[in-house]
Amino acid sequence: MAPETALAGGGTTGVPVRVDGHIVEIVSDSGEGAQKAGQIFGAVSAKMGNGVWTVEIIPAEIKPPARSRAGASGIRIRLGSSEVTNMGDEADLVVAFNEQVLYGRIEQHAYKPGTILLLDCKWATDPVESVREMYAKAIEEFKSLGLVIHEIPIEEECGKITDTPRVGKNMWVVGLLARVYGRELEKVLSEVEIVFRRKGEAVVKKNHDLVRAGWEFAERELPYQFEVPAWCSDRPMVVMNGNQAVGLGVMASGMECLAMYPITPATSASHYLAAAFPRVGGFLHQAEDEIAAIGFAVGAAYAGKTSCTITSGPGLALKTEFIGLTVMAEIPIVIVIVQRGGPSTGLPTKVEQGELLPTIFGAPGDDPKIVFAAATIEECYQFVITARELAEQFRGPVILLTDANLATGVAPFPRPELSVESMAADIDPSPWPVGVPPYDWDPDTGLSPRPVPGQPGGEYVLTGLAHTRFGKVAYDPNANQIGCEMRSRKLAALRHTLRPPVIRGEEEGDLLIVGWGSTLGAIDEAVERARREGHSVSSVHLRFLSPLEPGLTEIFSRFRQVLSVEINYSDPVESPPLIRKETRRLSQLARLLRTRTLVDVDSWSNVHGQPLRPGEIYAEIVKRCEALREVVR
Amino acid sequence: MAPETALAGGGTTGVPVRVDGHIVEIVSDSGEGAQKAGQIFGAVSAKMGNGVWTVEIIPAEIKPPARSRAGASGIRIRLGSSEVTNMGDEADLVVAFNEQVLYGRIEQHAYKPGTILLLDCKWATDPVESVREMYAKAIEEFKSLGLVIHEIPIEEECGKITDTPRVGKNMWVVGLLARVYGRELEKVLSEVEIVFRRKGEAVVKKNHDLVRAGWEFAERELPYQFEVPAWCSDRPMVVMNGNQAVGLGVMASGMECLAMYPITPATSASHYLAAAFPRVGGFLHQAEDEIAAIGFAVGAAYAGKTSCTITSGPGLALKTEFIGLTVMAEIPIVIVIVQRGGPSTGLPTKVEQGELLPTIFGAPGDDPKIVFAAATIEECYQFVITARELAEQFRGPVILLTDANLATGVAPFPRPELSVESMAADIDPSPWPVGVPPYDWDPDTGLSPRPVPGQPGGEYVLTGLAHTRFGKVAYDPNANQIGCEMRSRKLAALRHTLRPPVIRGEEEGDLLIVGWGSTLGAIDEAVERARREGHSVSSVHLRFLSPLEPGLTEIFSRFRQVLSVEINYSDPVESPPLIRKETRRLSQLARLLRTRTLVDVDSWSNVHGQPLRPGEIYAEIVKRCEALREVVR
Amino acid sequence: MSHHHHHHGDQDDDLLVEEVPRYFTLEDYEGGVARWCPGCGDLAVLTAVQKILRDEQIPPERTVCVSGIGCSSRFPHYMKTYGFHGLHGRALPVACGVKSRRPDLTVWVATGDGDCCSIGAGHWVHGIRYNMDLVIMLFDNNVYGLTKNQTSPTSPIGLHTNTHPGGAILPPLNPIQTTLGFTNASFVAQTVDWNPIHLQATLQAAYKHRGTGFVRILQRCPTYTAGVFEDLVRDPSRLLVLEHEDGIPVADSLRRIFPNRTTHDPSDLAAARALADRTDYVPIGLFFRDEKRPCYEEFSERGLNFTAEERLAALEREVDRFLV
Amino acid sequence: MSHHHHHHGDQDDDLLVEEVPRYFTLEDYEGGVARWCPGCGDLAVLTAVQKILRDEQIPPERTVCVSGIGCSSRFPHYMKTYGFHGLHGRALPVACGVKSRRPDLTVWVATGDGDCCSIGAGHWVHGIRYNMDLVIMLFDNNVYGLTKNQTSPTSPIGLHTNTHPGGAILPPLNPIQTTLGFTNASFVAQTVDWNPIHLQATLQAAYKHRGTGFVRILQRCPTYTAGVFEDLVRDPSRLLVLEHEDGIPVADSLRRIFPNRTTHDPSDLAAARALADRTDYVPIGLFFRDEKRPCYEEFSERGLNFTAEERLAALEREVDRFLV
Ligand SMILES: Cc1ncc(C[n+]2csc(CCOP(=O)(O)OP(=O)(O)O)c2C)c(N)n1
Ligand SMILES: Cc1ncc(C[n+]2csc(CCOP(=O)(O)OP(=O)(O)O)c2C)c(N)n1
Ligand code: SF4
Ligand code: SF4
Ligand SMILES: [Mg+2]
Ligand SMILES: [Mg+2]
Repeated sequence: MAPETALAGGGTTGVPVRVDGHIVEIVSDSGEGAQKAGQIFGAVSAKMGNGVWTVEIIPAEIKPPARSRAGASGIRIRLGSSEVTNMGDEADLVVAFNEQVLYGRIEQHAYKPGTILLLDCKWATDPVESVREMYAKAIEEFKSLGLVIHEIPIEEECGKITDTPRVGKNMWVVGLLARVYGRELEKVLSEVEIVFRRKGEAVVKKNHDLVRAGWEFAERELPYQFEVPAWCSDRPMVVMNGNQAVGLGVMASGMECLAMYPITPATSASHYLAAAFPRVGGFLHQAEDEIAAIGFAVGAAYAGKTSCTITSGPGLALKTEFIGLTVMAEIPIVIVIVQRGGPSTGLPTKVEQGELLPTIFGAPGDDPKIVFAAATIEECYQFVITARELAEQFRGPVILLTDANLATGVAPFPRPELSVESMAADIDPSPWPVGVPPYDWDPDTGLSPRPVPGQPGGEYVLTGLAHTRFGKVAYDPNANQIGCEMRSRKLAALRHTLRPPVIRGEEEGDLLIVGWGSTLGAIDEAVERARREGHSVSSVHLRFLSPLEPGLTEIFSRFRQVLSVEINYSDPVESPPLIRKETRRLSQLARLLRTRTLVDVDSWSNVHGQPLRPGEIYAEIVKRCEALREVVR
Repeated sequence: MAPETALAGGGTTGVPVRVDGHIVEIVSDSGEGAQKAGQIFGAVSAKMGNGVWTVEIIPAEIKPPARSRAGASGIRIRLGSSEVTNMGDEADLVVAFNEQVLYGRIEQHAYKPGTILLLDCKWATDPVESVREMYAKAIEEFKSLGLVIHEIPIEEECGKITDTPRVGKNMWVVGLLARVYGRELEKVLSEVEIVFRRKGEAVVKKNHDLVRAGWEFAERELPYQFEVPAWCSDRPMVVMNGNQAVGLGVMASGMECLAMYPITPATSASHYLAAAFPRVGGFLHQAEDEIAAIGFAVGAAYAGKTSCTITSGPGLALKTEFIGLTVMAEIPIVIVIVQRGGPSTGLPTKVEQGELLPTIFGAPGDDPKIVFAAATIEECYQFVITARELAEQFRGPVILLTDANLATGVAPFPRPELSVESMAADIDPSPWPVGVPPYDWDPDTGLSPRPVPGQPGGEYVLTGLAHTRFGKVAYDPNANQIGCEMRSRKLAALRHTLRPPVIRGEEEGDLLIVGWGSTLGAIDEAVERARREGHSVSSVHLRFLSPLEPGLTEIFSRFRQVLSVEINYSDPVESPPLIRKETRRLSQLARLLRTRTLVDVDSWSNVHGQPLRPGEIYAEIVKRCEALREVVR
Repeated sequence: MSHHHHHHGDQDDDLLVEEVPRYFTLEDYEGGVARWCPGCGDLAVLTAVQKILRDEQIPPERTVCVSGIGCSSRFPHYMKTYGFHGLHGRALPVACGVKSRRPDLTVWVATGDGDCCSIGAGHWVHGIRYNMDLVIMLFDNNVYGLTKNQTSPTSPIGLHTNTHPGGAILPPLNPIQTTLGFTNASFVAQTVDWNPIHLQATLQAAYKHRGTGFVRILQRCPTYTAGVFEDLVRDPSRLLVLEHEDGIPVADSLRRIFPNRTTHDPSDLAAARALADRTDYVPIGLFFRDEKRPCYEEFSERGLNFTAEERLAALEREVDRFLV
Repeated sequence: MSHHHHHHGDQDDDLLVEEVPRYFTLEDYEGGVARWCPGCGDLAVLTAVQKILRDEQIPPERTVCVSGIGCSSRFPHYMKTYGFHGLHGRALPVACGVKSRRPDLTVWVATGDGDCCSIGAGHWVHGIRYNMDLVIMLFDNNVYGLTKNQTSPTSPIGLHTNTHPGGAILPPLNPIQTTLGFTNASFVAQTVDWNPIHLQATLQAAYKHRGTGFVRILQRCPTYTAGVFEDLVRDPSRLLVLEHEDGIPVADSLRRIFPNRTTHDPSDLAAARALADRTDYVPIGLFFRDEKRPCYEEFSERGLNFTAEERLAALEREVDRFLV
């Protein structure tokens, strides 16, 4: 617990405590502006060269009652002196506008002994007795959990500057945090100005005053100061969440049409595009349902440029039939799945990696299709561009998997370079070469060029029925076999261009962790930590899942145990009488890897709906590495 | 080629040639009654104690033009002196009303050198010259293929009895075949009577005359007679196709509602039920689409007895979301999938086993559900009853897989014993026990009793959201984990009650064939033949696919090679440069078995849309067994 | 929905057996605390339905609330009856399935303008055509609430939403006119969440109707569409109350509130369609009713009264048809 | 569907570049031999469309026929244009997608009574509302043909089918009335496959209409519903021909055949609805048209004229919004 004590005690000396990372939370009732405060604080920190990951804390209801246990609304900001790739473990410092909302966070293990809690003490003197009692009770309970509590008069202090302190206190907190973490006041003020400029001079001034007041209060009253050394990146950086990155990628890929139907957590990407897409000459189509959404995108793609649709689990289920058509008829389309908790409606706002097997095996018959997953927010942007290119090159659907963790996480990455090259080419109106059939399959790769309406001589009928290379309905038994072979070969062709995954850590050893998607940051952090402590563990993180990246069998053979770490369901190892090791139902990637490699890949996963934390992965690694050592002795 | 010569030559001696099986085809333009003739001939043969399998030959269009190559309409009747479980290899004897329709059959390898062809010679003297030429040309081509052709004046002969010979000739053929295969004339006449009774005396008489004329013609003109010894089964037998068997099973299971949307090849089951269901007090609901169909069935099941829905590939895709709900909310429902050629609209009237992985992995998130497959027409009946019982016992969806081969194949099986016990119990209106939650999961098995509307005190809200045992929406991270575990345990509980599959052949050896579904008959026949010739091959045929039957790893370990034989896609072994052994895309069961057993299960499959033939499986077995022997030497 | 089915077949009679006579109070229908936003119109509908059940003394275990997904579809969770909170857009097929073999159950469907008119539109067309004996409550707040402010088919042109920040672009779908166009529609009414009396009277009439009672409820969503009904709430004269002896009873208290009323004979379909097109006023009340329309139960209920033995005997005959 | 979009934006102009002036004959639109049953009404529609394209000299490569699944949905295969034979019930979303960024293309939708009115009903409601510039040809044979004789929503009560051997039980859905009830409907007409002149005239008018031209075609299926239109074919006086200067032109030859005609102003929606409800006669002609309805292209086409450079410049600005 070294770091904790450092924090708890350390600050008191007055000198800033140097830490290579810190996790801050602002927690409040909904509508108190905690999120805006956190974003400003995060942005400034990013500007000052820190690695940053912010994630919003969203209540289950749209407007939960004030001071309710499950009603926590707020934000977590994780700062680091190197790139920050995940939301981390327990928080180090928390600012809370009331005590009740903290209960929900505590249930989710967001805090630890030593976590500093800066709590508005106004409730101690609330006119309503029951409120005063609840407050006192909570203080006791929090103390007993080891939280280091500092009661501070947040609204009271703000009241000195504004007559609507409830609205203003979030900016006051920005000032307070800016001081505690030694942010440059100027940078903070200019960031605040950007946010409020539209609202006019007066508003900006009032908020600047609040920021200053918070800053001064901290200077005056708080013994704490922490220094998170900057991580110098000279390149210009952009900061956004994974859904905005997807939206930006859609535009940068040159696609001009995204058809969707609202669904959490995919929708916010559409919200961004609804506003931005028209400015670059594209448009967002909100369809009557998910089937119509992909149908519309398919029609647009058939008649022109590759188009896109985006959804989450339940929407994916509805698109299944159309996905089969895009495979069969080889229609270039990008399908982004922002995974959420399942099965069924499940946990709409929570994270899961449950759509791996459904996307690969969901559609009836044989549906070879490209499926890959983004592991970082930056990849959410890059991979959409890649997806568009692959969809055209391999003439078919490309499914990009992200999840609620990436969708809501906010982090900086180098400003992307844009180019006309990475954008879809304009539609070619020139005549279609005489004698070339609409599916002129290359026998080795299954690839073929695609005629587009408007091309004289290219007229053909696209059909979901088994068809010949001429697009004609197949009546002889062999035609279907040939079509299936050609579509399957496209995966082999792509696979051929892929490189084996990079191994993080030694090339061989006791334990190999295999992951995919948004867990990258947490897994890397856990593996690093375990390796620093001398455990023989390495990791690989897959991007391409269909086709699978090459070399896995060989890599796996160099480790004594291979463990797939995922956010989806597997029977717990310590299960009741009827579940045996050999019949345990494993996590999704584990099943895929076993089929391919015949290596006894084990899985460690859960469906808590929470992003995996480095700490819990680390603990599992240590447990397993020690067990493996046991065996040796 | 021993049997062929026996046929070709043998008959000429006048004495019936004894064969232990024969394959007969009647091929015609559509609307010439070939199918009715075949059914009567098949029924009589069954009555006389032969094993019989009949399958209709259906053209791609609803009404193809007359005398068109792809327009073959007709029927194949396979007779045996033991139970006949599949449509067999090439035909031994064919009756054709015109020569053009035979081309399509020949393309499908329906005939072999030595196949006897009884062809109406009226076309030789057709007024239209081009017709005469086509006919002459065809005769030459057929001869060169080794067909043993006998031109007979079918319509001319019929013309002697009726002035509408085109309508009557099918019954004439019945008489002809009855004589060739030594059927009892009386049995034939009474069967004909049953069929035409409704149409009155005169019609019956005319058809009887036609039958007799055909019989006499054969006696007079045909050198052939074949004897297929009877296979004595004293039990009363019923004869039907797989879809009728499913429909009968639905009624025998006591389900009272089947909701569907028409789709080939599932629809004929609904056609049967539409007529029969009301007579036993149930009803068929034709919904506006597949989603509404399963939704309706789900509603009926929620409020009462287990209900049923039936569809094929594209419909399955649309039901995916609802299937997820039935898993999540534990709704007892039977889902029958009559598999057809895919992907997408694919080959609507043809067979494939392409829905194995989609049914197991199709729905987003973790969807443990029971999936099993019927291997015979009799099992189509029995397994629906089993499915209904499992759906209630395990409180969830049960998916029964059949396919177009079973759906259209007609064969006799022992008349089933019916009982009230095998029928769903009446709805229980009694009060729900106080204090028992709606999901009172048994921690070991995940099983729980289900409250039904009408039960006082049982009121609960069924939801697709993650929920607690009280059916309340889950807000804490752990509730979802618990729910998933409970649903997963139900599969373990069922698996516990299953027995390892029976091994056909030696307990160990060179090659083990693994199959599932409608290929049972063909595989068994092929394995038998290979074993008789001394090859070291055995087979197992799986019924339960989720959960998988126990003991597989152990069984597989006793064979040098394990080969999955299926009707679905796998990359051919001899594939082009980019496909390597370790990256070949395998057939669906093979992938499932590899994941579970980590045994290097290979696959041999195709997507020709045809039922597998014993002969082609036999050839593959021999090839592999010899290769395995090679290795040894 | 009338109870004309209740004494239908032996099975039902079994189901009707009850030990002691019971009297139900409002509490008997109240489920968990409603978690809608403060001021959400959904709450008024919840209360109205609970009152109707109480007034009609429908046993809670005989009541099934079926919904799709949406804020409004949370409805069943706040009732203490049987409930089915299913899939987005699919409330109607499920409700029809429930009713098909359980005529003794009282079925209420809660659906939103997205749930019913967008993703559920196909089932809407056919649900109306089946005309089964249930009530459809269309909670129309002109927006997607649960997913946080996207355009719905009924969003007015120009409404700023997260999917149309520049304003909704298509003419809003008119649920009343659309339903009147559906074949076999038998009861089409409109009411508002902010007048509890008219709301309850309308739902009560729908409940008593034999067949599908379709009620569009103008429902306030203070969080996302605070504006859309504001003037209607502020100025009751913007509403046009439909009056008729066969229509929704209009209490005197209502007459005092709503100056604009007109007589409309609910059997007059042409007049109903004309009213549905009016843009000057927003008509509330009963647009159309026809008690004589066929109900799908007449088909789906057949055979309910078979005993197990009768089924078995009939089944034996079916099997024999296949004897060789 | 008018060509008001044709000269829209650079991209389109590029697409319009053509080397030499071409003249198109019927053959230029004729695909493989139609494989419909003898006497199937679908063939007449195929011929009518080919003639219209020839008369209008639409380049085959600029024509896209979109369909779902069904006998009628085989339509695209028998044309020598671009075609999309997609999924059952999903022709409209695909057609709208095609049109969204390709206003230069002429889009014809072929759909059946099952395809459009049953599984596709939800898209029907919304396709009409989008009112994009295309023609919807509803091939209504009152049955499911391709799957061999099941009840369709438009099957008359009592029709014996494989799914209702005792006869269809629900009142048949009225596609005209239903479409008239859909918000933003702009062109609704009815014709018959057995009168080539009226058929072609009606489809031609739909084609020229700016927006979605919805045409219900009474289509004979000799194989499964030989009976349903028999008397209409035998006795032309059972039809009521709608006449108006703004309606479907009625050739003198037609006047001689059809004794019963009535003047109907297609701008009169109420009258249109009354006509659609008539049971004494079967009206054919134009029920309703409104050229002023908004079309979704007005939204979906925006930005088509951007050059790659303009896109890139705009994109740079979007990225900069995220700079820290
Ligand atoms: C298949 C599917 N698609 C999308 C969603 C996301 N979703 C939930 S509710 C909803 C719409 C809610 O709007 P409405 O039906 O009007 O109900 P309201 O919330 O306004 O009461 C959507 C799109 C979903 N849950 N399932
Ligand atoms: C998802 C799906 N469900 C069902 C089918 C089977 N199916 C094909 S066509 C059809 C209906 C055909 O009727 P209609 O649309 O009226 O066209 P018609 O054949 O009468 O011209 C059906 C149910 C399918 N192909 N796909
Ligand atoms: S968002 Fe609107 S509809 Fe949903 S609960 Fe809040 S107020 Fe009600
Ligand atoms: S079945 Fe009917 S609709 Fe289909 S092709 Fe034949 S005649 Fe035409
Ligand atoms: Mg709404
Ligand atoms: Mg039809």
